[in-house]
Amino acid sequence: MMSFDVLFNQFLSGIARAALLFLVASGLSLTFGVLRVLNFSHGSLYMLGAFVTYSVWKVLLIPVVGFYIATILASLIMGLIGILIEFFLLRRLYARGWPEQLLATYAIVLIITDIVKWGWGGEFLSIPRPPPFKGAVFLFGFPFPSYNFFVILLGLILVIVLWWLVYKTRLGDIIRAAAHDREMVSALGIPIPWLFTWIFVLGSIIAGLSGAVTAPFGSIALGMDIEIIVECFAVVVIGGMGSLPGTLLGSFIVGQVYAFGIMFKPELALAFIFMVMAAVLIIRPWGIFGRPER
Amino acid sequence: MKKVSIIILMLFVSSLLVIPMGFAQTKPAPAKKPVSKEPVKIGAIYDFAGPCYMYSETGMHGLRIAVEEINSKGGFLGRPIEVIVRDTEGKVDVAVREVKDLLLREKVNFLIGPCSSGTGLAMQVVHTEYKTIRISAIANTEGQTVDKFSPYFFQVVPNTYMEATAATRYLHKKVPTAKKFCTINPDYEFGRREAAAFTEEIKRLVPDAEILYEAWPKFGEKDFTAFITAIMAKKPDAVHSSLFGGDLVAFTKQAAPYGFFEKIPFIALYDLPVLIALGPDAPEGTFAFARGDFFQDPNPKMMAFVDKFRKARGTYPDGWAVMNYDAVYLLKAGVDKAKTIETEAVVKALEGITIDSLRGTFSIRPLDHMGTVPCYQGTIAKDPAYPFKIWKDITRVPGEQVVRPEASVREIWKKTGVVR
Amino acid sequence: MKNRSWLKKNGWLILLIVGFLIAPFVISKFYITILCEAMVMSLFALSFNLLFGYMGQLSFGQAAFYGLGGYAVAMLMTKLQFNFWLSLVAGVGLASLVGLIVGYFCVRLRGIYFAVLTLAFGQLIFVIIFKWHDFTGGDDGIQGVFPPEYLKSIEAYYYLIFFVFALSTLVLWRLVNSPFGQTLKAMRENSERTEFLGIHIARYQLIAFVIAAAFAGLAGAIWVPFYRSVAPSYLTWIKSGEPVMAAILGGPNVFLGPVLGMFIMTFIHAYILGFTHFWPIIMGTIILIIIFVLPGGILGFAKEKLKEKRDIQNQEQVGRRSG
Amino acid sequence: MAEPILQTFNITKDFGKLRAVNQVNLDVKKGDIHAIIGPNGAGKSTFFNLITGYHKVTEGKVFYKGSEITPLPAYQRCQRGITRSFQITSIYPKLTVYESVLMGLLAHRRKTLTFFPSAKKFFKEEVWKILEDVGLANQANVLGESISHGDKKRLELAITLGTEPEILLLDEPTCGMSPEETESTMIFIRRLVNEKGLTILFTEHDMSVVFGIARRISVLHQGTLIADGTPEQVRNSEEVQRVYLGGVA
Repeated sequence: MMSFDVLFNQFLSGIARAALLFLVASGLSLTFGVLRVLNFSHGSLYMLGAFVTYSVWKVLLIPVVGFYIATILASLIMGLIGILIEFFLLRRLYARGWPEQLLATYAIVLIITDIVKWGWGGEFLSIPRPPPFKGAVFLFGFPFPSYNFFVILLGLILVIVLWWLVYKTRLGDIIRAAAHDREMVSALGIPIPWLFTWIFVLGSIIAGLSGAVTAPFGSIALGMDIEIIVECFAVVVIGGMGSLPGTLLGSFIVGQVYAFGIMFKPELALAFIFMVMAAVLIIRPWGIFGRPER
Repeated sequence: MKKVSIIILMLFVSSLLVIPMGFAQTKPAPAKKPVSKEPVKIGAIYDFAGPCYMYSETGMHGLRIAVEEINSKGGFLGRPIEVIVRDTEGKVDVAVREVKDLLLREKVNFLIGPCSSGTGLAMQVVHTEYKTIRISAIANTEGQTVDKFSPYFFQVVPNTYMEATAATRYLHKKVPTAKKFCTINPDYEFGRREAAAFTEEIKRLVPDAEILYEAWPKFGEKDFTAFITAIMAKKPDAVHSSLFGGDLVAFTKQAAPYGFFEKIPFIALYDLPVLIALGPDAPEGTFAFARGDFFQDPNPKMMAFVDKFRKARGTYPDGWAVMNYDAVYLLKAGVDKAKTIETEAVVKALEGITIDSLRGTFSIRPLDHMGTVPCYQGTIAKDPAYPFKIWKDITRVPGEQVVRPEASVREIWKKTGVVR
Repeated sequence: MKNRSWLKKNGWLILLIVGFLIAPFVISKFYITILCEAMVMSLFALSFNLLFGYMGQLSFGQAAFYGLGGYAVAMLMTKLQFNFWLSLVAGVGLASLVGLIVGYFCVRLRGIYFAVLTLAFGQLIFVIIFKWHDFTGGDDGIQGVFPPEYLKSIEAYYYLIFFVFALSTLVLWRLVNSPFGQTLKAMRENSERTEFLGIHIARYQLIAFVIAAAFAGLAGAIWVPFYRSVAPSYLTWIKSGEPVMAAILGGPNVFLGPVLGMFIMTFIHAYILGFTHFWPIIMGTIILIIIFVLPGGILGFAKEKLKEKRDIQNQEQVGRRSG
Repeated sequence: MAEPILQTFNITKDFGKLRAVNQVNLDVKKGDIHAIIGPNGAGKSTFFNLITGYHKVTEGKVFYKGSEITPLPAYQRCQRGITRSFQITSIYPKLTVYESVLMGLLAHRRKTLTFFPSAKKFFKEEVWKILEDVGLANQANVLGESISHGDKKRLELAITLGTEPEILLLDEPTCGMSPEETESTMIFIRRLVNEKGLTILFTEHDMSVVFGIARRISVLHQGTLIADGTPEQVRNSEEVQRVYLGGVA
């Protein structure tokens, strides 16, 4: 009954969702891999990034490139906030247990929620899709929104940049070493605190960027932080915490499970994601591409 | 070690006992004031969190304007109105607690609110137990008036049944040949009831109508792509939806590139905030329904309210503000008629009352306390007078035409055990 | 002699109990309501802390059991007109049963993985209840869950909650100080060492998990008839986060730490919502202040300070003797 | 000669391509003090881990008191009387010394599923006896993390004694101890064997300890057993001289 092109189209929308999830989750995975902090506030920076993008875009009102400038500015602002969070809060907590770190990031979630409520009045906002991604392209005669292509493209660029960063640079060597063995990096004479700051900033920039990219995609509203964060946990857990290919695979799985869940058993689409997440954790707690902790 | 823990616990216990007393003392002693000047308290309980935040916020503006107007003309029976606001955070347990706070501590005379159907249903049990009137101006599940009828509850927002029935008729009028339908509704109480009412009505209008696919995105969904492709794969003649707010904005933007709005007649809750947020992205020619944004009923009374609202807030009033304004005036009418604020008398007075509201006249049906408020439908269009798109081709369906027949209400009551 | 020292040692407890017993005559109905909420949430937090503070595992799905207890009571009482007391028992039973199934998978994991798996199961149970509209009422929840006539007044139900809370607290107190509690602490401190003393770690963790689920279920079961309704938001991970906050605020390593945390949170919450809806920012700030200023939580910090003080005194005494 | 309490038949352990323990056949006799020695990386700790069930064997069988225990998980082996200490001292940092020792007793005497009576009421005499035996009685109420390194080693020994083992596997019991502490530990171990009839299997780097108390010595080299016998026999073994003792003795 299901023709190929219908399934293919559903597959494509799954890919688009996966790209979006990857954008958000890659930052989460990066900070987790190195800092070992389950960062709830990642979703909040994503939401704040979207709101800031809107405001900057509104103030600039430059046609065509306005959105792109706003995106870059918002990402950098999130990076700055990341510095503040890492420097003033998290840094003082590395010596404590992870539950306290987790709670601290949750406190940031609560605070940012209210900042957004106070600053933007809780209205839902929207940015029109920027040119040249307003329309659709045709794949095998099926329309596919070109902005989704932009998101996928951006996701791919992010994959390549992160891959290059993690596997091809000295910083990457350190990141991987730190994810594996913190003492060793310390012994190599690399100042861990600064490494952590930069990783957290990078994660925050990615959060801001993904928030900015979501703005023209859907709507900007209160509550989007909570919506995204649990799904991102699912992605990161399935793929393996701290693993870049794992995050990629995790987003792909979650995106596809959701897309086809919607088509065949809509009322269980959400449940499927948590089932997959639980199954992976039971069979392989460290995730598909993750490494078991020593 | 024991000693300090004793001290801490003592402090703690004494704070438990002292704090409430402290609160009690900050309240002015009521006996000293002349009885007639003692304010009438209205408890406004809304969900200042997540997607409901905005509706609650704008609703409060409408409510406050009405209260100011009434207070400047002597209030309720010469007594000033005092509004006490509480936040449910969108959680049912907090909602119940805050309603108890309003009832037990603040001792409010009337309640208005909330936004979410879930918190509304949960608080209904409580204010009914304490015999206090509540008027809903935003939360509109039919459960409040029908399944779980309470004599202390009144509604001035078209309920899910009325709204969906009216919207279905409009959709049918516009695309009379449509036989195959899909629906997409937010997956919670409100969406389920809208979908059920749509199905019921379309089967009545088009006996061989067929529902091909029902999509249930979660409330607050950000990515509708998979739903859009799933719907389009079914090739329906028309799609009914009760998506609203940020969800509808996201859906609209994501559906547009697929040529969704050119290919498929679609109706959803395109109210003023959605149209403003969408701006140029609002799909012209797509059908819409709503509950009384200013442009849908430009009568003189409404336009006067628009002026007042714009002066105070700098924006145009949406239906949420309008309905909250009407809620306060409904209370005033009831109190004026009863000549007291005593609950049972006001309930009696409100039953069958007719008021002249911002949305024209409507009355309260004595049977289930449902206001026969109008439902509006239209087609999205540009209007040079406004910086956003509005509607053309507007129909105002009076509530009497779409409200659930009394026989049907009694039928449901038999099942749910309501005796009246 | 002996009696007096006993009184001195436990006087605060008696005072506390008397305080709770006379509360309905002293404070207003609304604050009795808040006390009820604080006690039920404290029981919920204690159940969580059995795992967190004593066993060293952070469960991020505890609200699922709390909610299941509540749902069992609500559904049995509204749909089948079940007896109130039997429904409470059934609520605890359902929570323990699901706890057994979920726990079976969770106890093999440690640390952050345990937290994330409990989160996944919690969300799964939440989604099922949320989506199973015809059976559970979906997002609507279930309203009109009334306790029997003699428990309908706030005061009567207050005494019921107080009784349940006090009894459960006593049971949990005995539990954490029993050989079983000792074993939990040993597993928290060093699970490898404990395993090599002949302890089957997974089995003990599972038992603790089920006990915690049962008490969480009891908290939910006793709570729902008081507020007359239940809804899926009782099961979300946000709700699961509340006992985490309470435990870390009050001190997870002190038995009554989570209780203190929950009382503070509940009362401040009820108080703050009276005049502003900017509650989250206040709660966020409180959390950060406690984490940074009072590491170990309020009671944990106090205990630590006292110990230091006592150590210094001891040293001084030793110094004097030797000098 | 006493019958063997513990026997291994061709036990082998591979970590990926690396063979850590290679076809080791070993008998430990009841009441013996048996040392396993060998250079770093010889597979001593892995061998211990195989016997106690910390790792699963790749191949081979382990027998305890005549019955096979190869498939049993660690906790069951312990319940049967095989208890171990770890090379890196493994104690309970936030439990007091008293509570730690109590834990061993509770575990062994199957009282850990007792839910209501206070744990303090159990086995008072036994705990104090063990504490006095190892010389930690004066620190009973101190937290495990706050005692000295040597005391921690002794505490771990005390914890394991709580399980009333029949065979005790000690992984470098005197590592990091002062000469006096080492001396008293050796005396204590000898006393355990003489008074309680315990069997001791231990690894050690300090050859003076090994030749001081061991009645039997087995030598592992690159995972393979190259010598097994009395201290005299091992000392005189040419093979051992060549690969291991050469530089030392």
